[in-house]
Amino acid sequence: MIAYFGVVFLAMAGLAVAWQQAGLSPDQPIAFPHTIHVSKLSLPCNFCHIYVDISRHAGGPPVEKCMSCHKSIATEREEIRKLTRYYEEKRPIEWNRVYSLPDHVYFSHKRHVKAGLDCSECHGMVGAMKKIRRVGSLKMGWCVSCHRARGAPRDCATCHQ
Amino acid sequence: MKRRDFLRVLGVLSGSTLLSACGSKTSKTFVSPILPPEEGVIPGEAYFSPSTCTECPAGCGLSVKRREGWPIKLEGAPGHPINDGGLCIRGQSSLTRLYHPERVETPMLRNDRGKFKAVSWEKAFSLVSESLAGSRDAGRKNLYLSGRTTGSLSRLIDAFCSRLGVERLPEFEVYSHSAVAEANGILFGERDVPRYRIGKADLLLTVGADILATHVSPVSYTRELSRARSREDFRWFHAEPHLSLTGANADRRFVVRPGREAVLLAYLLRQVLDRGPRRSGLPQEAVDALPRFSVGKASEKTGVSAEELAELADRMANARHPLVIAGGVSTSHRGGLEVAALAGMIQWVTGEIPRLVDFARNEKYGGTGTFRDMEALSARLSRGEAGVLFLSRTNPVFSLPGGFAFRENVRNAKLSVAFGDLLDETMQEADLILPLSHSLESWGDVEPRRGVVSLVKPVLAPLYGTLSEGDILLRLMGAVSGEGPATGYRDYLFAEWTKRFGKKGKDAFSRNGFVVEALPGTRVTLNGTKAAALLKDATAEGREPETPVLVLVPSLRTFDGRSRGLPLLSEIPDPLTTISYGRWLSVSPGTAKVLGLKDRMEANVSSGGWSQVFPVKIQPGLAEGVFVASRDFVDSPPLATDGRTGEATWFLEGIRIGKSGRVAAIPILSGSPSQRGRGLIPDPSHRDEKGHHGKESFYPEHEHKGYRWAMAIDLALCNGCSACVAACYIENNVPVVGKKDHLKGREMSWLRIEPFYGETGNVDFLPMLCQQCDSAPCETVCPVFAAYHNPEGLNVQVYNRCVGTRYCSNNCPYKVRRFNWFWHTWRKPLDRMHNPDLEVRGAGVMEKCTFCIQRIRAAKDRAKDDSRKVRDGEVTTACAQSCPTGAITFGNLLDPESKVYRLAHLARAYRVFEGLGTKPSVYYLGGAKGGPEKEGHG
Amino acid sequence: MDKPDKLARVEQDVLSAMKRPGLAYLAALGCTAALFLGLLGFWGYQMKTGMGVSGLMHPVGWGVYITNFVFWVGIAHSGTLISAVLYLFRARFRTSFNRPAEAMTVFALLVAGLFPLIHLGRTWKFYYLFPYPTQRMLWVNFRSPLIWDVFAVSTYLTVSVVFFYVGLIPDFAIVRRYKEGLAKRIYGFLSLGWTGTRRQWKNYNQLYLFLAAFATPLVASVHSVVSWDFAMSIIPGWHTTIFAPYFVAGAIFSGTAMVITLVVPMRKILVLDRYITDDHFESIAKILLFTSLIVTYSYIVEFGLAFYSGNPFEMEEFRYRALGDYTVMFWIMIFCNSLAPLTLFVRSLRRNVKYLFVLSLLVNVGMWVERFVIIVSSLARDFDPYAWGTYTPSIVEVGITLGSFGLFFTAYLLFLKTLPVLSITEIKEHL
Amino acid sequence: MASWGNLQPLSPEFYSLLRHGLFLVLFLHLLFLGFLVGGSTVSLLLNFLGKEKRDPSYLRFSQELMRTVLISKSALFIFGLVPLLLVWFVYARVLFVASPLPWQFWAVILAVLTLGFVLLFLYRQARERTLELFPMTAAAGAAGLLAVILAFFLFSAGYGILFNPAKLPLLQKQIRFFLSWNAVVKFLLFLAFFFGMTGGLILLLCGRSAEGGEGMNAGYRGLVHRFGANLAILATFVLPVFLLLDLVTLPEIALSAEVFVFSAAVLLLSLAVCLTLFLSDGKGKGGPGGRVVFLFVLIFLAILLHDDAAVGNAYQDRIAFLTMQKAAVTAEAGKEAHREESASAEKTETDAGQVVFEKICAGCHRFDIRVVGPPLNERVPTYGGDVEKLKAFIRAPVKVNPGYPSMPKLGLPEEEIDAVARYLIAHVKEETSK
Repeated sequence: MIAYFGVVFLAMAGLAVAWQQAGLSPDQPIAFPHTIHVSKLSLPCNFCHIYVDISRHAGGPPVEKCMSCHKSIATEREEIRKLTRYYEEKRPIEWNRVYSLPDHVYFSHKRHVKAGLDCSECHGMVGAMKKIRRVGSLKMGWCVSCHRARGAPRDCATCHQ
Repeated sequence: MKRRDFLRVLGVLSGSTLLSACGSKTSKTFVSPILPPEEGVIPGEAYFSPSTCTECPAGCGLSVKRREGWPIKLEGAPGHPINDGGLCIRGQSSLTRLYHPERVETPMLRNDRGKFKAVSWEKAFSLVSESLAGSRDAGRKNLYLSGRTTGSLSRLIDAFCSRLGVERLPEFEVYSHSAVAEANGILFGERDVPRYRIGKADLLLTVGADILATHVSPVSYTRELSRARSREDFRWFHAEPHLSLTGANADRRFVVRPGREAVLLAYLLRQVLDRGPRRSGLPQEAVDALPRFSVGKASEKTGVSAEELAELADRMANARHPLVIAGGVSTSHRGGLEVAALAGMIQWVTGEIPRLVDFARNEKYGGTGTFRDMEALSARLSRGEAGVLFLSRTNPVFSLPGGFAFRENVRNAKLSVAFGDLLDETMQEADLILPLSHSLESWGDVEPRRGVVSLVKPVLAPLYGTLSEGDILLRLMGAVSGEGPATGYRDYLFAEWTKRFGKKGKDAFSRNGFVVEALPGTRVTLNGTKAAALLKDATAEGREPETPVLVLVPSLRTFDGRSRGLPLLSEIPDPLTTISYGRWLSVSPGTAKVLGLKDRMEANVSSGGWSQVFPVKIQPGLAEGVFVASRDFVDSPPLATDGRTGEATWFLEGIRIGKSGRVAAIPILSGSPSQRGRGLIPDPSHRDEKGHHGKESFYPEHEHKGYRWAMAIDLALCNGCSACVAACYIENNVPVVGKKDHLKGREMSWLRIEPFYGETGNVDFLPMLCQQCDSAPCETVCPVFAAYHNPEGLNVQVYNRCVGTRYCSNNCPYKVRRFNWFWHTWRKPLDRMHNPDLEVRGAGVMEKCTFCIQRIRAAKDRAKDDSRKVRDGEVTTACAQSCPTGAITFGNLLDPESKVYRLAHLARAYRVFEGLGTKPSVYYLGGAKGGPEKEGHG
Repeated sequence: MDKPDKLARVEQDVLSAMKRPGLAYLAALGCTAALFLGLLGFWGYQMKTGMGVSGLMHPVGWGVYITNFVFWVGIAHSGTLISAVLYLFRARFRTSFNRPAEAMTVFALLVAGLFPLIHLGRTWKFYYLFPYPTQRMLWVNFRSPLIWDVFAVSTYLTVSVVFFYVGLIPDFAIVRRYKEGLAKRIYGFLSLGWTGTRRQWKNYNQLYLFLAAFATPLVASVHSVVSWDFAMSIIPGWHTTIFAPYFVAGAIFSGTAMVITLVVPMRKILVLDRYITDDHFESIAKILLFTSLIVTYSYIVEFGLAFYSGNPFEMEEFRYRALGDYTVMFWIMIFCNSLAPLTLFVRSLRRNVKYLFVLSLLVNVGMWVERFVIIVSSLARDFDPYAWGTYTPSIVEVGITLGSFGLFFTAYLLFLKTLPVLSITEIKEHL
Repeated sequence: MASWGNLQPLSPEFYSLLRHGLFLVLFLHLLFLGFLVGGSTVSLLLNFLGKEKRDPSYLRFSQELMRTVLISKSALFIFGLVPLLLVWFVYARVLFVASPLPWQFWAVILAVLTLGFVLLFLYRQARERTLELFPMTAAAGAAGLLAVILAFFLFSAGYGILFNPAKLPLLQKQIRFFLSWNAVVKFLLFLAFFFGMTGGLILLLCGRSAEGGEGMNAGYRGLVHRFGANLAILATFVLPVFLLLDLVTLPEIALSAEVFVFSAAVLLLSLAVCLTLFLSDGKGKGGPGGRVVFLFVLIFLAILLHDDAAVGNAYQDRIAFLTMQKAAVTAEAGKEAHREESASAEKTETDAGQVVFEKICAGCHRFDIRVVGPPLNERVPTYGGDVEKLKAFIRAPVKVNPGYPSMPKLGLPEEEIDAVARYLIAHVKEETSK
C-alpha cells in the first residue's frame, strides 16, 4: 500500500518537474516590462515587433530602436544600462523564446494578423505581464480547435511541412 | 556611404544571428539585431541577389536565393546573356563548395618536416614579398600561372606582374579548345573559339563537341538549342567516335571511326561546294587541295553508312543556314587541327560567318595556353629557373600527363604559392597555400564572352579568414612597396567599372548583374594558301589513333575534375550509366561479350607503361573497340600532345584490356537499362494507344477547388543533364547519404533521371518524380493519413504523422518515395544550406516530392496579400526553374489559360502507367528527340 | 483397473508435468530466454540507429519482419482450428491436442503482435495506429489494410485468450486440490470458485460452445485480413483475389505442423503416450496432407493467373519468382510444402511419429520461406524497371527472428510448468 | 443567451470574491451531492446483493442508507439545486463573458437533477413501505441515480471549462468544445471521492438501528462496517490515479507550485484514510467512522483548493489586467480632481485635449525641452496653426527629424486627436507669446 502511494507520489513529482522544464516564463537577458510599454505608453505591438504583419516571424526590435528612446529615458536604471552595454558592444540581444514551435510546423504571424486576430488571442494580456508568460499550450489541439471554430483551413499542408 | 557599409557588414552579422532566430523555429532564442538588416531583407522571406557562377569558365549568371543573410540556393539569372535562367548541375552544386567542410581556412605554410602549418596573412605576404625580391636577385624568374581568367581580375594580374616584375604565363585550362582556336587563327586570323548562334541555324552538325555537357558554354548552347528545336524545320546531327550525352540527344547520331571526322567533313565540304548554297567561294588552290571521296569510300573510311552520309550531304546542301561545330573529342587527336579547319571552311563556304559563327563575340579562349606551354613551363621548372611560382585556381599536377613530370618539377621552384579553396593535388605540392574566398564571398567580374561582363558580388562575409584573389594581389603589391594596400579590391573594381561603363552604367551593372556591350562586327577572310596547306593531307592515313582506344572524356559532373570535391555531385548519378560513386570504364556490349565482361567486373586497362583497374559498365550504343572513361578518373593520364596545336589528345591508343577477376562494388542505380516494353516512354508510333484504365474507381473522386497543381515534362527536350536533380536536392534538404547506402539502393533523391536504352543503343531520359496521382495507391494504404490527398491535388506527406510502415513506398508503382533509413546529418557548415521552409526529416519517416509545396505556399501567401489567385508562372518548382532546356512546366491544371493545361492536352501528352488508373498529375510529352513530330533516332 | 483409479491416474499423469523443474528444463528455458533478450537488444539498437540496420531497402520495404508476422499469425491459427472447429465437429481426437494448441495460439499471437511494432520506422509513435479522440481531430485511415490488421489481430488475441482461459477453469479447480499455500490461493482465484455443480457445468458448456462457435469464423476472417495486407495493394504478385483462401489454408497448414512439432517431444518427455496416441497423430497428419494439397493448388493457380493475364508486370514477376534472385528459396518452398507432404498418402508414414516430426519441421521452414518469397520477390520486381533491386536480410533481422522463436518457446516452456498441459476434465469425459 | 452579458467584473477584489464564493458553494453542494450519489448507488447495489444472497440484513442496510441519504425535500432543494444557480451566476462573471455556458445548458442540468431527485425520493418512499423490493421501484431508483449522475457529468464538463480560458472564445462558436479529457477526469475524480465519502459516512452513521436480535445486530454491524471500509479504501486507492490524470490534462498555464502541493496533500490524506481503516478492527465503540469522514472532508478541501489555485493561475493575466485597469481609473480620478481646481477658465475641448496630452503625449514630449521627442515649442509652430495638418500627423506619424526616433502610430479616437491638436496649437501659441 505504502509502495503504491509512493509510486503515485513519484509520478506526481515527475509531472511537477516536467512542468518546471516546460518553462512557461523563462528569464530574459533584460527584464523588459511589457506593462510599461504596452499599457502605459500604449505602443502598438508592431512598433517593436516590426515584422509581425509582413513576415512569418514577428521579430524583435533592433537594439537601435530601443536606444532611440532610451538614449534619454530612464538611462540610470540597471536594465537600461544592460541595454546600452549591448548597444555599445554591438552585441545583438538573444531573447529566450517563450513561444516556440517545432520545426515541422509552418506558422505565419502575417497571415494571422491579416486575418484580423488580436495578438492577445494567442499571447494573452501581454500588457499586464511584467514578465512574459506563455498562455497557449501551442499543442496541435490548441491550433486545430481554433481553426475549427473560426472555419480556418484545416488541410494538414496549411501548417505541416 | 559609411553607414551603408556598416549596415552591410552588420546585415551579414545579424544575418548569421537572425538565422538562429528564425531559420530554425526550435531554437531556444530569438534575436534583436543591433541594426535593422539591409532594405528588403525580411526575416522569414527569401530574397535574391545577382552574381556569377565560377564553377567552370562558362560564367553563367546567378541569382542567389538568400534567407536571413545566408545563401541557400543558386538559380540561373533570368535574362542573363549566357544562361538566361538555366543553371547546370555543377553550378547548382557550387553552393556546396562555399559551405564545404574541408575548405582551406587560413594561409598554410609547409614547414621543414613537409607538413602544412597555419600562418597569418601578414606572415604569408611578407614571406612572398621577400622571396620575390630574393629570387629576382638570385636571377630566378618569378612566374604567375592561373586558370582561365577574364575581366578586371585579368587586368589586375597584368598590373601586378608588371609592377613586381613577375612573368605572367599563358593561362592553363585542360579544355582550352586550342585546336579550334588554332585552326581559326590559321584560316581567318582570329585565334579563338567563335560564338555559335545555334538559335538561328536550321541545320546543326556537331562533330565531337559535347555542347550539352561540357563544351565551352553548355547552358548557353542548351538554351539556344531548345529554342531552335521548337522550330519545325530544325535538324541536329551529331558525329562522334564514342557516346556522349550530346550524342544521345541529337536528332541523329553518327558513329565515326576515331580520328576519321576529317574524311566526313571533307566529303561534306566537297558536296557543299558542288551543290550547296555557296555564298562565298573557296580559293581555287584550296579547292584543288581538297581530297575527293565517293560516298562508298567515305563511308568505308568513316564507318558511317553510305545512305546516312548521302542524306547528311543532301541536308547540308539544302539547308539554308547550316552550322557546323567541331570540337571536343574530334579535335583532340593528331588530326584535330584539320577537323577544326574543315569545319571552319564549310562555314566559310556556306557563308554563315558572321551570321552563325561570330568572331566578334568570341568565347575568349585566345589567351588560354596549351599543353605545349605547360610542357615548356615544366622544363623551365626542372632547370630551376623559377623563383616564386604562383599557381592560381588551377590543378596542373592532376591534369597534366605524367610524362611532363610537373609534380616533381614544381618542387624546384624556390617558393610555389598556390591559391585555392579545396586542397587539390597541386596545392598539396605547393610551399605556401593562400585560401581563396568563394565567389559568393567576394567582389569581382568576369567576361566569359567578349562584350558580356557579368558581376560577381558577395552575399555574405567570408566564412573564414579567406581573401579574394584580387585582394591578395593588391595587398601583396602593398606589402612589397611597403606602404600597404592602396585600396581594397572592391574599390578597385568600382573604379574600373565607373571607368568602363560610366557612373550610371556601373549602377545598372551592379543592379542587373551583367552588361552587354555593343561591339563592331568583325569581317574575316579566308586565307587560301594556308587553307590549301592544311587540306593537303587532311585525310591522310595513319593520323587516326590505333584501336582499341580508351577515350578520356570531360565529365558532366566534375568537368575536368575540378568539381570532384563536391559531395552532392558524386551523389547524383551519371545520367548515361546511372553510376553515382566511384570510377568506371564504359565498354560496348559487343566487346563485353567477347571479353566476357559483365557490369561491375574489374578490367585492367594498360597502355605503354601505364595501367589502371576500372570496374566495367556495359554501355549500349558504344562502338566496338572504343572504351570510355571520365578524365578525372585518371590521375595525370599518359596523354600525348599534338605538336601543332598544343592540344592534348583524349585518346589512349592501342590499349590492352585484361580481366582482373575481381568484382568491384560500384553503385549502378538503374535496375535495368531497358524499359522492357513497359511503355514508360511509349515510342512515337504507338503513342496513341494508351492503356486506359476502364474500371470505375472504388472511392469517390476528389474534387479540387481553386488549384490543381500539375506538371508537364517534354521528353523531347529533356537531355538528362540532371540539373533538376541537383536543384531538387538543395531546395528540399534532401540528404547526401554516401556510397555505402547507394550500394544498398537507399539513395534519397526525390527526382531522378531514368535512362532507357533501345535496341539500337539510342537512349531516352525519363525524369521520374512523385506523380501526385489523383487516385494514389500510397494514400489508401497509409494507416494514419500521413499520406493524403489535399484539395489542390497534391499527395501531401505529413512527415510528423508518419510512423514508417513503408507500405506507401511498396505500393507506389513509380517508386518515388524515399524512406529515412538513418538520422541523416550535414557536416558543418553544410547545414547552413538548409532551406528553412522545410524541416529536415528524421529517421523512420517516409519523404517525397510535393511539387515544392513550400514554394506554392509562399506564392499563395503573396497572392492572398493582394487577395487574388496565384497567376500562371508565378510559382514554379525548383526542378522546372533550373532546367536549361525548359522541358519542365508547372502550373494549375484547372486554369485553361495556363501553359501546363495547354501542354497536358497536346496529342503527344501521356502519363506513365496510365493502365493502372492512378491518374497522375505529371504529364509527359512523348515524341522523338528534336521536338514534335520528327523522325526517330539513328 | 476400474474407473476411479483411472480418473485419479489421469490427474497424476497430467499434473506430474507441473512438479519442480529439472535441470534440463531450466537450461532450455535459459537458452530461449537469452534469445528473447537478444531480440530486445537488437530492437533497441534498431530504434536508436534507424531502420537502416536491417537489410531493407528501396524498393523492398518489407522483408523478414513482415514475413515473421505472417508466419506467426499463421501458426496461431491451427490452435483455434483444432480446439474450436474440431470441438464443433465433435472430433474426439481433439481432446489430446486442444490445450497445447490453444496455448500455442495465444503465444504465437503475442509474438506476431510484436512484429508490426518492430517493423515500424518510428516504433515510439505506434499509438498513432489506434483511433482515439483528441482535439487534434486526427483519425486512422480505415481504408488501410494495416488498420484492419490492428483490429483483426487484437480481436483474435482477445478471443483466443478468453477461450483458452475458459477451457482451463475446471482444470484450475483440480490443480487447486493438489496445491497449498500461495499457489493454492492463486489457482483458487483463477478457478473463479469452481465447484463443479451441475448448474455450473450447464452454463460452462453453453459458454464453451458459444466461444467455439464465435472463434471459428475468426479462423477464416483474421488470416484473410492479413492476406489483404498484400492483396489490397497493386503490386504484381500481391494483387490477386486468391490470397485470402490461400493464406488461410497456408495458415492452418503451418499451424498444424507446429502443433506436431510441439506435441511430439512433449508427449515423449512427459510420457503422455496413453493420452496422445498414434491414431491422434494420424488424424492430424491427414489435416496436414489435406491443407498441403490446397496450398499446392494455390501455387499452381497463382502462376496460371499470371500466365493467362497477359499482363507483362505479372508475367515478369512470376518468371522472376521462380527463376530470379530468389529461385533457391522458391524451390525450397515447393519441396517443403508441396512435395514432401505427399508422402503422407502412405499410411505407415502417417503413423510414424518420428517421421511426422521431421516433416513438420520441414513444413514450418517451407511456410516461412513461402511468406518470404511472396513478400520479397514481388517487391523486388514491380513496375518501374529502374527501381528494381534485391534484398538480403541483415544480422539484426536474423537476430530478431531467432529472438521471436525464443519468446515463443519461453512462453511455451513456462506454460508446461504452470498449467495442466492436457485438458484433464475432457480426457476424463472420454475415458 | 443571457441578456446581462455585458456585465464586466468590477475589480480584482470582486473577482477573487467570486472565486471564493464559488469555492464555498461547491464545497457545500458537492459534499451533499456526493453522499447522495454514493449512498443511493450503494443502497441499490445492496438490494440486488440481498436478492442474490437471500439475506435480509442487506435490504435493511439499503433501506437505512436511503433514509440517511435523503434527509428531506427542503435539503434537496437547498443543497442540491440552489447552489447550481449560484454557480451559474459566478461562472457568468468569472468568465468575463455572459455565461459562456448558455442558460439552456444550465436548464438541462437543473431539470435532469430535479428529475433525479424526484425519482430517488419515490424510490425511498417505496423502500420505506416494505423490505421487499419490486422491480418497478428498483428501476425508479436506478433511473433517478443515473439522472443525477448524468447531471453531475454535464456539470463537471462545464466545470472543466473553468480551467482553460483559451477555450472561451471557441465556446461562443461551437458548444461541443465542452468536452475535454480534463472534464472527464474531473468527473471521475469527484465520483471516486463521493464513494469514498459515502464509505466514511456509512461507517459513521449506519448500523445503529436497534430492531432485531442482538446477534443479528452484530452481524449487521459487521456487514455495514465491512461495506463502508471496503468502499472507502477502494476510493482512496483510485483517487490518486485520477488526481494524476487531472494534473496531466490540466492546461499548463493552470499549473503552479500550489496546485502540486495541494495534490500531494490529497495523496497523503488518502494514505492516512487507508492506514486508519487498516489499523482499526471494525468492532470497538464508534469505530473509525468519525476520523475517516473528517479526513475525507479534508481531502475534499484539498481538492477544491487545488482547483481554486488552478483557476487562479489560468486567469492570472486577466486579474493582473483588472488590477492595472483599476489603478488607471483611480489615477484618472485623481487627475480629474486636480484639474478641477486648477484649470477653470480654459475652454472645454482644450481641456479634453490636455487630458489626452497628459495621458499619451507627455510620455515623450515636453513643451520646452527635448525628452524622447522634440520640444513642442519648436515643432508645433511649423504647422502654422493648421489644425488639420497636425491632426494628420498625429493620425499617421512620419519620421521628420532623423535625430529623433520615429513616433509610434497611437491609434487615438478621432475626437481625442482633434482635442489634443487644438490644445497643442492653443497652448504653444500662448507659451511662445510669453
